[in-house]
Amino acid sequence: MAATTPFRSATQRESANQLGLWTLIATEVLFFGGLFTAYVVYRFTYPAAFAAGSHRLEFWYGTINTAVLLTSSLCMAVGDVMIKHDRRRALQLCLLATALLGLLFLGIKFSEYYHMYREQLVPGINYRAEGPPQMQLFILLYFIMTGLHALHMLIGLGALTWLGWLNHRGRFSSTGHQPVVMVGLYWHFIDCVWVFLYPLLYLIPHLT
Amino acid sequence: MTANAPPVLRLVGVYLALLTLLALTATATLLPPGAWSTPISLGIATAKTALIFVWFMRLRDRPGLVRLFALAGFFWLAIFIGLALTDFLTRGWPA
Amino acid sequence: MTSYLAAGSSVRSWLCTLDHKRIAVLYLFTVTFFFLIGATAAVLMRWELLTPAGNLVTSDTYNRLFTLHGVIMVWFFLIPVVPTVLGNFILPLAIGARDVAFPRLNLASWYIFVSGGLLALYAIVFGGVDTGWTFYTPYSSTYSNSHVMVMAAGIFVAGFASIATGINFIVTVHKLRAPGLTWFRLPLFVWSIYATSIIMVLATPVLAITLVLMMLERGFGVGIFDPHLGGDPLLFQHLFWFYSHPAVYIMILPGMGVVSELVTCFARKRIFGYKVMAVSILSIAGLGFLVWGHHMFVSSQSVYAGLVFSLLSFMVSVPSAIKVFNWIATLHRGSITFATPLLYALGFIALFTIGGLTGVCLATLAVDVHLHDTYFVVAHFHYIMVGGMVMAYLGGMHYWWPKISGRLYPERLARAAAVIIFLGFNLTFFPQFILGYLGMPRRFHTYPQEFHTLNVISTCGAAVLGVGYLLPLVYLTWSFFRGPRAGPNPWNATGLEWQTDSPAPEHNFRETPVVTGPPYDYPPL
Amino acid sequence: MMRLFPQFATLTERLPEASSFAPRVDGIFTGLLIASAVVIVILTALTLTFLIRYRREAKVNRSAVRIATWKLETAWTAGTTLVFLVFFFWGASVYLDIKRVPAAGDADEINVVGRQWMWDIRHPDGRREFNTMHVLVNRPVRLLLSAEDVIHSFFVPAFRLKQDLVPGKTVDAWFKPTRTGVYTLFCAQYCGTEHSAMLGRIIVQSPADYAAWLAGDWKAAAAAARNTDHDLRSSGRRLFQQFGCSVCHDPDAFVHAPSLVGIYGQRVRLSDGTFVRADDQYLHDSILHASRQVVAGYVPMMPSYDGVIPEPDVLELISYLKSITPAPPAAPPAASP
Repeated sequence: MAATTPFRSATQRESANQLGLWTLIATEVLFFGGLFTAYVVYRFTYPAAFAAGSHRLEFWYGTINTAVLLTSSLCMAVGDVMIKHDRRRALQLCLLATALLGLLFLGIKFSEYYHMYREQLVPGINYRAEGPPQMQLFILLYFIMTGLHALHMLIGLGALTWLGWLNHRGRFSSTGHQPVVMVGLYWHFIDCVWVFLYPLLYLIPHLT
Repeated sequence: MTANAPPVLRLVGVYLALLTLLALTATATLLPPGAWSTPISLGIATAKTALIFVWFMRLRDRPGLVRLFALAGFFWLAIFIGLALTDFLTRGWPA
Repeated sequence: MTSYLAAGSSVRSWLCTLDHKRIAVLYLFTVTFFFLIGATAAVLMRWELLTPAGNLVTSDTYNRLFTLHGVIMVWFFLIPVVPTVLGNFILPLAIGARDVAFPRLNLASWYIFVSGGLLALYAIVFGGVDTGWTFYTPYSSTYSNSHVMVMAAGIFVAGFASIATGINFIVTVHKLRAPGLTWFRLPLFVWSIYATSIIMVLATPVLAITLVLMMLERGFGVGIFDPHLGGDPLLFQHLFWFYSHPAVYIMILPGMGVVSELVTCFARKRIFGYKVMAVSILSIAGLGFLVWGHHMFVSSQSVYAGLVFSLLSFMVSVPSAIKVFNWIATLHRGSITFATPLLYALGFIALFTIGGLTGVCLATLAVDVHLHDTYFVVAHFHYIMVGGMVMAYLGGMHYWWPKISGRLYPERLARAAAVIIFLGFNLTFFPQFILGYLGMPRRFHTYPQEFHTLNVISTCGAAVLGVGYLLPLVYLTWSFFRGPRAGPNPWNATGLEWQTDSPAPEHNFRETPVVTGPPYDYPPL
Repeated sequence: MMRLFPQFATLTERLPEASSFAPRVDGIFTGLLIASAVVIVILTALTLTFLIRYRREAKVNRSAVRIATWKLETAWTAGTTLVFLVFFFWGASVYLDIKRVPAAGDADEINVVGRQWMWDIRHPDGRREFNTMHVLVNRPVRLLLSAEDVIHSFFVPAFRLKQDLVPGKTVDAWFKPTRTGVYTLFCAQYCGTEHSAMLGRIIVQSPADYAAWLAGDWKAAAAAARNTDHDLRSSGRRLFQQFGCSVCHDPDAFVHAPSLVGIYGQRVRLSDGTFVRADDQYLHDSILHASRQVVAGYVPMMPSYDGVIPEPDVLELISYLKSITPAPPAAPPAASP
């Protein structure tokens, strides 16, 4: 029953955690990868319908959201540096900023969803768009990919809250802040997913 | 690994580079669309991801093994997409 | 030192344990339970197929039976069985570690697995699923009137257990090897578990997303595989097999690792071509990702994709063939005792060879056009999965039983069981090769008269096989309570796990062992 | 070969080689079997020799052999790879021929539609067959395969031919029958409840027989079949089963479809909340375009039978539906949920 550590040293534990999290990221790449594969296949098959679908999306929603997410990543990275210098308060501020920007991202995302609902563009609920039938495949992929991304953001926000609580209780120091590094890696990775979703969904050129 | 934390200023620099890339890819949509539009926007996305991986996720300071694992997922995804396309891109070719 | 079994006897001490050995035992009970469910379905199916007409159960029931059999056996028995039972128990011992890298994650994976299993059981009890374990759309997403959602959710959840186990083992092998235990000193079992974990981590997420897409399509009545929107049901198949073909290697690679241990131990010899064996394990894992399209030669996939996937499928057979040659070469100039584990290992080699050779038939394009989706395929993958993996699992279970239970099993009975299983297996599945060649499609509730005789033989074989499987269940249980004490190393085997007590102590080793030599370093004869 | 393996000989007798590529597929398969047999014999002989010779009790030389392991490993890796490559090319060349469908002019074209759980076969001249396909011997046939609901697979073992039918696309395939006779057509891709009953026959005829069939036998046969039923109702009952209606609509069927017992004349509530009377027109439309008026509480899953069930047959079906009323003391009709 006694929870004994399998590790022989703290360094060993740290590098094991790192490796574990990077393995998780590889898993996540393949998790989103299934969707990216579906996207690539259909985009090659129905280029015109995808371009038409892309033009139904609001360019500025996507662009602003990219900027928001990049900024939140910066805050997270700075927070990581702060705790390495034992600055807990600064870390707390960074975590707060990261989380608020994450929330802002989700807010923009959901207002975009609502906008599409008003435009009758939600498959399975009120899809009534003019255009080629395959355009609905694009819109479906849009909802599934961004929805899954938003779900990961929610998990990330939960993790940030947990970090904030731990930090509040003074659990982190320059020598012990593994959770900050772990959550940071996860948060940056979700950012990267969005970095690819942005051009794939919003920036399809209209070729004639 | 706690020893060499990167200066905050460098992170801000990376952030500005990321924003520049974003501005670049957003402005590119104003240009007349062409066959190169998508490769360019995906190239920029790759560059952004590389910046995030190397600086924000500090892949630079990690041992080779971790770098290998970081790339493994993308490598496998490339295999997946590539081999799936051997089917979808060659449909309808004569036998 | 207290053994891990004596470290506590309360329910809590088991259900909240962080000890990899106890978690292995929890998994042992769970997968055995699922095996019995899957086997019951198989018995009912073979019973139904005793006559050409469908007179035992209705078509709908039969379709639910083979789906149940497939889903349970693949995801709740074959995939977890060796990694989570033998892997969990032996891996840390074999690398001289105190536990796996993330003990809490290990326990969590068992709970996740059980949750997935409960969902699957719910789907079965409340009406079953009739899609086949492959869940092909649009049948699963639109036309099936059964509990597809719950079952798919169960598999989805169980997938996370697989991923958790995979991450845990990868990190364990990288970070927790004993001092001196370099990569090329690792036992091949460790190599095989490592390679398996890589597949689990990189393939399982694709299954997860595929099931999500299918469930969304079913739930909202609109989805990306829907032909009415221009969606392509073949895309589902690509996504599904990108996981499910590598999953075949999740099911066989650990078996290969186990057999390498058994052959060396009972031939008292180093394995022939150790490095080649290790490298071929890795290359099977890698190449295994490149061949999924061979499940789609007649699906209307492009001819060129067919050519590419056929060629790659032949290539993945090469390292498998090399392994067989090396096992046999290991016997040369050995000192062979015909202990039960070796009998299982020999059975594995024979059945795996037949399974592999018939796999080559199926990789051959024109022949696959005829054989695809017939009983030939059914026989082929049972030779690999049951003839291969289950034989290896039973062999490994006997081999490490002293380490798990501290006891010996009745040797004569165990040998008899191994022989009965081998004969029963062949009697069951060999006729199915012929049935398949004659054109009997799989998943058939009723069949034309001409296939009758061979089906009767197959069902008789299944009865023998069933008896064979019950025997170890009975005598191993007996041995756990009454068997003679084993001692730390009853087989005089090499390997770190044999350098500690039986049953293994709570913290594995008194002090961290130091490794100085290659694996399988049996003294010269 | 046959003398060596008498069992195998009877197998080829049981599965005739009835298409142009059947002997070629069998050729590769035989090659694979011989190669496999050689491998198995060698491996078994080696294993048994080692097992007996080096058993523990035996007093033999066990000193390690001084050989370069890598030479052996390279040898058998290269050998295996070479043999595999031979079979890859052999299999691929025949596969390409199976996939190289002759041009429209060089073959008879037949449309095949797979539907749960029947084969709907249409010849270009309007002839229509269910679960039976008449073809001329030694004349290539080009199949245009499509599926209406789920994936099916067109599998004729005697032709060594199999091709999936995928909803949403038309796939082509071909064969050239080389022997007259009747051959079983299976559905090889699992397609639901009656998958194993989705059988058909390919009837390969000599030119004379085929001409006779073409000249009118098929009409006469169809008429004869119809005339054996003396009234519309009983032939309607037969059609009810032939078209697979009974699979879903029988009261004890598992599929969740409205029971049709006593349906005629009832008021039926539709899923959009309106009511209609189940008159002849309603029944007619519901058979042909089921999804237009869905009964409340049911999923629109019935396929469209428009162009599938000929008009006279629809009328017979309606007569049958009118005739089925609940048994006298029966429960109230289940038709309107």
